[in-house]
Amino acid sequence: MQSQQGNKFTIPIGPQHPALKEPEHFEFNVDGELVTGASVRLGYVHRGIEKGTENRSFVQSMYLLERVCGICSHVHATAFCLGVERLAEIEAPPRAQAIRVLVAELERIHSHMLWLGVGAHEAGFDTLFMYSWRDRETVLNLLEDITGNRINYSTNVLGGVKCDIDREQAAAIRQGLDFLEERTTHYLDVVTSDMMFLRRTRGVGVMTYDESQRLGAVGPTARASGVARDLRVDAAYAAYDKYPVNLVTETAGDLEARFVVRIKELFESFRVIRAVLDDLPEGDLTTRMPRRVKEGDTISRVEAPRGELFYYIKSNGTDTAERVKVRTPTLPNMASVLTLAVGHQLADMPMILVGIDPCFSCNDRMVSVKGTLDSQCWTWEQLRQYGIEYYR
Amino acid sequence: MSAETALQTASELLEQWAKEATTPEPFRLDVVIEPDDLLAAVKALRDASWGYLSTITGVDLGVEAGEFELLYHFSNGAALATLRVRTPRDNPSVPSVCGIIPTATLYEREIIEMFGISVEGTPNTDRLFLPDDWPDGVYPLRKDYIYDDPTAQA
Amino acid sequence: MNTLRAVIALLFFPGGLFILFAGMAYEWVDRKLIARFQNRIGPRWFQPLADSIKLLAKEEVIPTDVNAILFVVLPVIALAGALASALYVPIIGLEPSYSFSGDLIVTLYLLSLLTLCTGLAGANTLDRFSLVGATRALTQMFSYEAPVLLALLGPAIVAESWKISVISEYAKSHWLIITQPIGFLVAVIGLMGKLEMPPFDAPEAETEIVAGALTEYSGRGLALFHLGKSVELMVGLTLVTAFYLGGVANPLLFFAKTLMLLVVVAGVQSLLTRLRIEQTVGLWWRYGALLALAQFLVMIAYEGVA
Amino acid sequence: MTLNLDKPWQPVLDKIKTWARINSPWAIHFNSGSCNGCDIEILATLTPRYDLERFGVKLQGSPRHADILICTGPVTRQARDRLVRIYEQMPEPKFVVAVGSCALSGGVFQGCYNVMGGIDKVLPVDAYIPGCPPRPEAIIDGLVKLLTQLQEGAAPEQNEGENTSAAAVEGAEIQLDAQANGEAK
Repeated sequence: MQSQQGNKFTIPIGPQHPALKEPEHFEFNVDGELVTGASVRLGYVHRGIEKGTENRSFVQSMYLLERVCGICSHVHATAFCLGVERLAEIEAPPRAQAIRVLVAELERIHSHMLWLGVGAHEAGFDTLFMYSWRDRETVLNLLEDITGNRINYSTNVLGGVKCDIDREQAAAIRQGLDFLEERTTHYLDVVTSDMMFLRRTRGVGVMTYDESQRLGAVGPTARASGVARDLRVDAAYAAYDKYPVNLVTETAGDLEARFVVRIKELFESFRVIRAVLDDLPEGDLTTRMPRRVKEGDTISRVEAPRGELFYYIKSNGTDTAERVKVRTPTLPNMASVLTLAVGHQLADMPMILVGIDPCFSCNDRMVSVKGTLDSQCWTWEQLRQYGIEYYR
Repeated sequence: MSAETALQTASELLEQWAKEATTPEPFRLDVVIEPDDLLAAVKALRDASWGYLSTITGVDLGVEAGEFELLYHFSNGAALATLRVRTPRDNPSVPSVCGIIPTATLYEREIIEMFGISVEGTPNTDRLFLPDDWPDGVYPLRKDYIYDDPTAQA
Repeated sequence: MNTLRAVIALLFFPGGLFILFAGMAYEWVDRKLIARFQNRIGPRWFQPLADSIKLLAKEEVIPTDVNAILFVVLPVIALAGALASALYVPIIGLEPSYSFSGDLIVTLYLLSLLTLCTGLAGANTLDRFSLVGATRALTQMFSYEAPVLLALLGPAIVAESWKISVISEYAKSHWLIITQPIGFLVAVIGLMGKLEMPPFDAPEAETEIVAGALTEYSGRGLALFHLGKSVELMVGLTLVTAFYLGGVANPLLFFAKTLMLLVVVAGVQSLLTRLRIEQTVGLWWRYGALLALAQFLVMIAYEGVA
Repeated sequence: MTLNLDKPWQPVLDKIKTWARINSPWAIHFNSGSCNGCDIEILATLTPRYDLERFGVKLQGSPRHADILICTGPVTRQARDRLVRIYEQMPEPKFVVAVGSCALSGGVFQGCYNVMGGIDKVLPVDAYIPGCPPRPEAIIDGLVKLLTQLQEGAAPEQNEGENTSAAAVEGAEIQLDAQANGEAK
């Protein structure tokens, strides 16, 4: 993590900036077009959700935690449900677990396609952005068909799920997947063979295996560097032991590898969803959930589209959680961005930033960081002064 | 390395500092240690390349208990090792693990801001995750922090 | 009588208002085509007009700490330069309003004014994004100016005149796209670079530096720059068509030819990823300039023989 | 910048101005603490299925170019200043659209310590689009409703807008101080 100080020219990205649809503040020190240092100020989306869970019942917290992040709302709810269910010593019925997997994989497809579009947009390739978002509407349609909402679907309830899948819906999903599979093959072709696009991705933002290990990267970002780390494989939760996932890794560690890993994961998702549909267990959707949850603590980890999502839940025997800790995948990946930024062109910054698929609303539920270790921190006074100068 | 052997290795690595070791759930190992032993324990895990630091959780055990508990979660595949460290409420302090695991700075800063626990030797202690106009000495995740909602309807 | 004709030519047709509206029409076609290529419906036909009027009617914020006179005057110069250049080119295939020997060079320099003004405007505003945008705009200007000049000089040499009307008259009987394909290619790509269209839009790359040099401009200034760019698009297309695609012809045919060219330009815009600024510059000096120069030398050698 | 013309021209000019404004609303998007759900739906309105460009809406990066400020999410303390600053940077006439339940009232985040409440606690809002998140169709509908309002002359030029926002901010600050004092035990 090296970064230099004393640079004269700083390019701020955020909190309002077209590259990031979310308000975070990055600062890049540049020497001409070359980035010589990077730092980040988070906290613009910090809402205090962890404290919020302490005065809400478990059921209410579900809805709060689902809105930690709009893109991966299902995995947050799944992680919380699985944890609380374990504490309450109940288990959701097999059909519910299978549907959780199904929705989680649909969500992964939606998230990865969204990311593909945003990544292309950052590179200035708007046509790919438009195409991938057009095709993403297919997944949103399916999700809406199953759950009733395009985003924030609230599929999970404590003790099971609330939406069933009937034969028509299953047929619709299969049809949608066939279409998407064809499109995804095309996108894989585009990101690996479009020369202009490769000029912006190949060899850019390389994170080696060792660096990735050292910085504790998770999810597709780590897998693009060859780190075989996927909770769906390592510690199968919900029904992933029944519908196994194959690990997708690449070794290059550059932006191209991150594109490829995510697109290849789409194929895995298609396969898993088909497996779930082929072999959907019969039975109830929910089990009875006690209002009070036994005292104790648990750790619940699930693989969000962006990487390992970590929940620590502590119950004190009432209907309210004593402590809920959420560690989202963007946070460990953030360190990699700030390290990778140094030495690259300013033009690559949005790409590298987006390369980890950052989700700041996830990130900020609780924490904000100042990235590079030895870079100086700004006091509020400095920041304010800077802001005044900047916006004058 | 299967999860069982991983946990076996971890418990052997941490044995000399463990005041108490439990397995609250399958694939989990909780080891209670003294704050002074924290660095040595973390280093042992690090040197053995045992997993990676998932996060650090702070828990306020309540005013009566008079203690905070910090949980250092290490993940290794399905196996989870947790180092539990307790520190008194009136003068909360733990050593920083940033010298061993640089990325821990993010988690440590969260602890500092949210609980007011001083982390000795952490490279950066500036306020960074709470808003800039947040009052000093107010730690939102402490149990005695009561929030008056300004927008609540009467 | 002559004075009246001159005034009309300047203010209404083919200069002035007509150019503005025609420029907006071309801009609309460009945006619509890109939208269609991207599977969208795209803007309505009056969109550029509505944008311009709205911007003209909007409040203009002049930041403190900038040279206010420059801030206000630069967009005017930019638009004036673009409009003036239109007087020397055969708009929709008609004879240029004004013409003198050597007007090709003058036109090219008038066309550069827009970029120059953009750069200066960015440097004037003291905003970080504007400064980077200005640097990039000027860097890009220096890289594409030479190849474009060479590409347009090719026709001038074979026509043995530096007068646009003579060249386009010559081009009527010689389709130069066949004899000078490289020159045509360089001219079209250079035009895109000049207008900062994707993939050469690094100077205003939205995802990096917001809106580049024009970040701080609002209202009237922004409108004038936008109009200037539309006019330049039209003038550029006209020049390339007149030089390479069969010269002056009847207005309808000429219009169709420029539209064809615009389809190609829009296709390239929607097909390619934005180049980094150093890639843009590299592309120009490594390939564009050299190719144009090679063509140029061949041309001279050929002329010498003939 | 208004043209100083004789009276008879004024109504015509006004009509043209209004027409242009309705047909060319350039928007800027700011997330003041949203969960992202609304943000991606706003982005989705630009994509082929919805294509906001056919109404002339362009998403702009610079506040200086924008007419409409589209806000999502509850206002967090940290984002509040930025929100106001962006609003103040926008040239007149300007409009604010609050998208999503959180932007309307704070939504599920009501009662969280870092959340100030809805956008209207900070800025004068011209149109509210409810939903969690609102569908892209709803967002388009909301924008179009705002524009229709403009046509009917219901939404006048907001020259008093800045005062309102400043007052709101001041109010919020007082609230904050009171809160801070209350909390610091």
